[in-house]
Amino acid sequence: MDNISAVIEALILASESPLPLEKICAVLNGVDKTEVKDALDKLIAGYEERQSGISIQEVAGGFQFRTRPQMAVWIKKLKGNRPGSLSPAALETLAIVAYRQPIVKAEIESVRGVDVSAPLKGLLEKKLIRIMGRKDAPGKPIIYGTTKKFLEVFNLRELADLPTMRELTEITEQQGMLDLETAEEDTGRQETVTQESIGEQISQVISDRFSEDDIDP
Amino acid sequence: MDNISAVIEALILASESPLPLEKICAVLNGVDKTEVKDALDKLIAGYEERQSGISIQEVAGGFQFRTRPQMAVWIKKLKGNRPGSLSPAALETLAIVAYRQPIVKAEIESVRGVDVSAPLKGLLEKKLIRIMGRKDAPGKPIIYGTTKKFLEVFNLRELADLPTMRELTEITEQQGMLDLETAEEDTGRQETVTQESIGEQISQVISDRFSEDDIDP
Amino acid sequence: MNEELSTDYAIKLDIFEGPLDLLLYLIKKNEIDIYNIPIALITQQYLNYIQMIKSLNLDLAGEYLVMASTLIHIKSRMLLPLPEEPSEEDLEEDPRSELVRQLLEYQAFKEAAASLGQRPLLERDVFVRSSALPEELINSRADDDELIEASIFELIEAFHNIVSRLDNKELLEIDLEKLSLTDIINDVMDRLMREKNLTFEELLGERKDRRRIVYTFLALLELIKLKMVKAYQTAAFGVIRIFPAVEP
Repeated sequence: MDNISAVIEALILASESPLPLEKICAVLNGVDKTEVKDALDKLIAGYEERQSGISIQEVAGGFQFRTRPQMAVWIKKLKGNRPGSLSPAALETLAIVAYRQPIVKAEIESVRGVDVSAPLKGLLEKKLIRIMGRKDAPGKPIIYGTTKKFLEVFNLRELADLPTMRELTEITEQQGMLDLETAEEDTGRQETVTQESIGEQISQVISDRFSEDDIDP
Repeated sequence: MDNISAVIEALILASESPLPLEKICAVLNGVDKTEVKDALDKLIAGYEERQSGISIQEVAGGFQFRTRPQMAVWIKKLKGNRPGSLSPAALETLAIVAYRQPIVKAEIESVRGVDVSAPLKGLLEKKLIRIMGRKDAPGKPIIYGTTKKFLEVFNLRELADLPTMRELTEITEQQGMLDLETAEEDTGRQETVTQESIGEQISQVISDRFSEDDIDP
Repeated sequence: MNEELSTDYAIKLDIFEGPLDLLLYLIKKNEIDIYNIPIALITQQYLNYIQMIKSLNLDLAGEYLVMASTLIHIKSRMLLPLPEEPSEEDLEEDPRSELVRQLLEYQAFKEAAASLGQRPLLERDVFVRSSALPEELINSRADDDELIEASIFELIEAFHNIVSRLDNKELLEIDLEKLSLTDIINDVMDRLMREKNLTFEELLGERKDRRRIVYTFLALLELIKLKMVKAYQTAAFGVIRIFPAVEP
């Protein structure tokens, strides 16, 4: 047999989508799985050591050649800047679907506090989310979940790779901390807000937000 | 600037077609052409020396990553049963069968406005649709319906999980405020369809509470 | 202010993702403890913002008004004096707690969304091979048991495309009832193909709940209407046997 590493390298390049270890083993049948994994690890390490512009990354349950993030600026020069990045609304909707799936539209809306028809549609079209079925509840609402493409696009090995949401676990714990004593103090402070300060604030809001948007195109 | 070789490597991987030297130079503008050529040659030599399974080859006036010819046998094994995608004609035909089954060919054709022999045959071969029987009408036309495999492929528990046209318009257009109206209309329709089962249905809906385990991710 | 300037301003004002986002902004702006929101202050600022949007004749999503009324409601409840000896229930029921829960939850997801957006995104930060290899150019059709990659969304879209090409409104009348009926029809036809003929009882099998009975009956009516099956009876009130209309 040829050098296992070389075969794995070729298979990964030739594969249309991230190539699972199991598939590599299936192709190389007869070779021990740990041996395959060793060869793969060595291969990956080789690209790291050489500080190559490309690397083998584990995404969506498989291995794939990807360019390094530092190369993005050069590749953009080659391909031109392409539109189609996600809006904040789409990203928020996607985050809720990703962490809460399976989830129905009404639940997403109760978290975001706004109608999510438009971002949902966009995410479906981009194949980042998919219809998983229907909920057995009045109206049989559609259940949404993320796709494999979601993992590929966001460079995730699997859903468990999503960063944990620290804040969410704290919510339930800290709920008891609300106390009523503040009610009085509250009414007192009301007078301090003046009409003028609001105008100034709004313009502040605008400049704050606008500069934020500038950073993330 | 990053290591020129690394940038070239990334550019070649990301390029949609074999990447000409001139294009690389254009991206790396300011870098001397001979310097670019040197870096590229070194890069190519590196893949040779390592006896890597992939190599950078000059084809059609540009450079491209390709697997080595000796790897062809392995890649064939990998691609043996690669997923095939459905043509738009097949998808449309399948959609009509799914929503309108049981259905005969003439009815599908009257909806699509064209002959559907080829997509029907393809769908039968892919085992997404099947022959359910024959209609007792002139010519005894064949009746088509979807298969279990159809449900599997589209991740549906049952046909009732298919989104309705109303939900479809909600997804593809933007609906929003009409929700209340449709909800009323909905109950109205249910009554006319199965008067007897309505009580049963409501209690079913209440008792069969949604459980996450029901939905296969 | 000329026309161009005012529309520019309008666009910039549309910067919040919804009422919760606006509230979070106000909380941050005022350096308020989210667990102890001075509701009067926040309500005031929130209403001022809405007023501002309205005075600029901008569209204000209905959700903003719903939140405004929620805030006013909470504020009025906060102003009610506590009973002399507040029960445990009174103490637990801070009128703000639901809002705080919502805000925290929304904030957490907003952060999650931001961290998702900062990941190395495909086609933005990282790229995969996008040119076709020689073997991909040869269209290798595989065996007939090949996998199929398509999503329901593609399927519905395909159907939607067809429907939108037609004037036939009747085609739009596809609802859940028809579809679950279709499941039963499929089932009935399957069993008839296998067993040649069956009684209604046999068709029902083990599952004899009311819903099932009604649906099976409706399925039979539909199949008879479509001339796909025939029903025979040996005598009046005798057992009804169902046959495929045409021998397979």
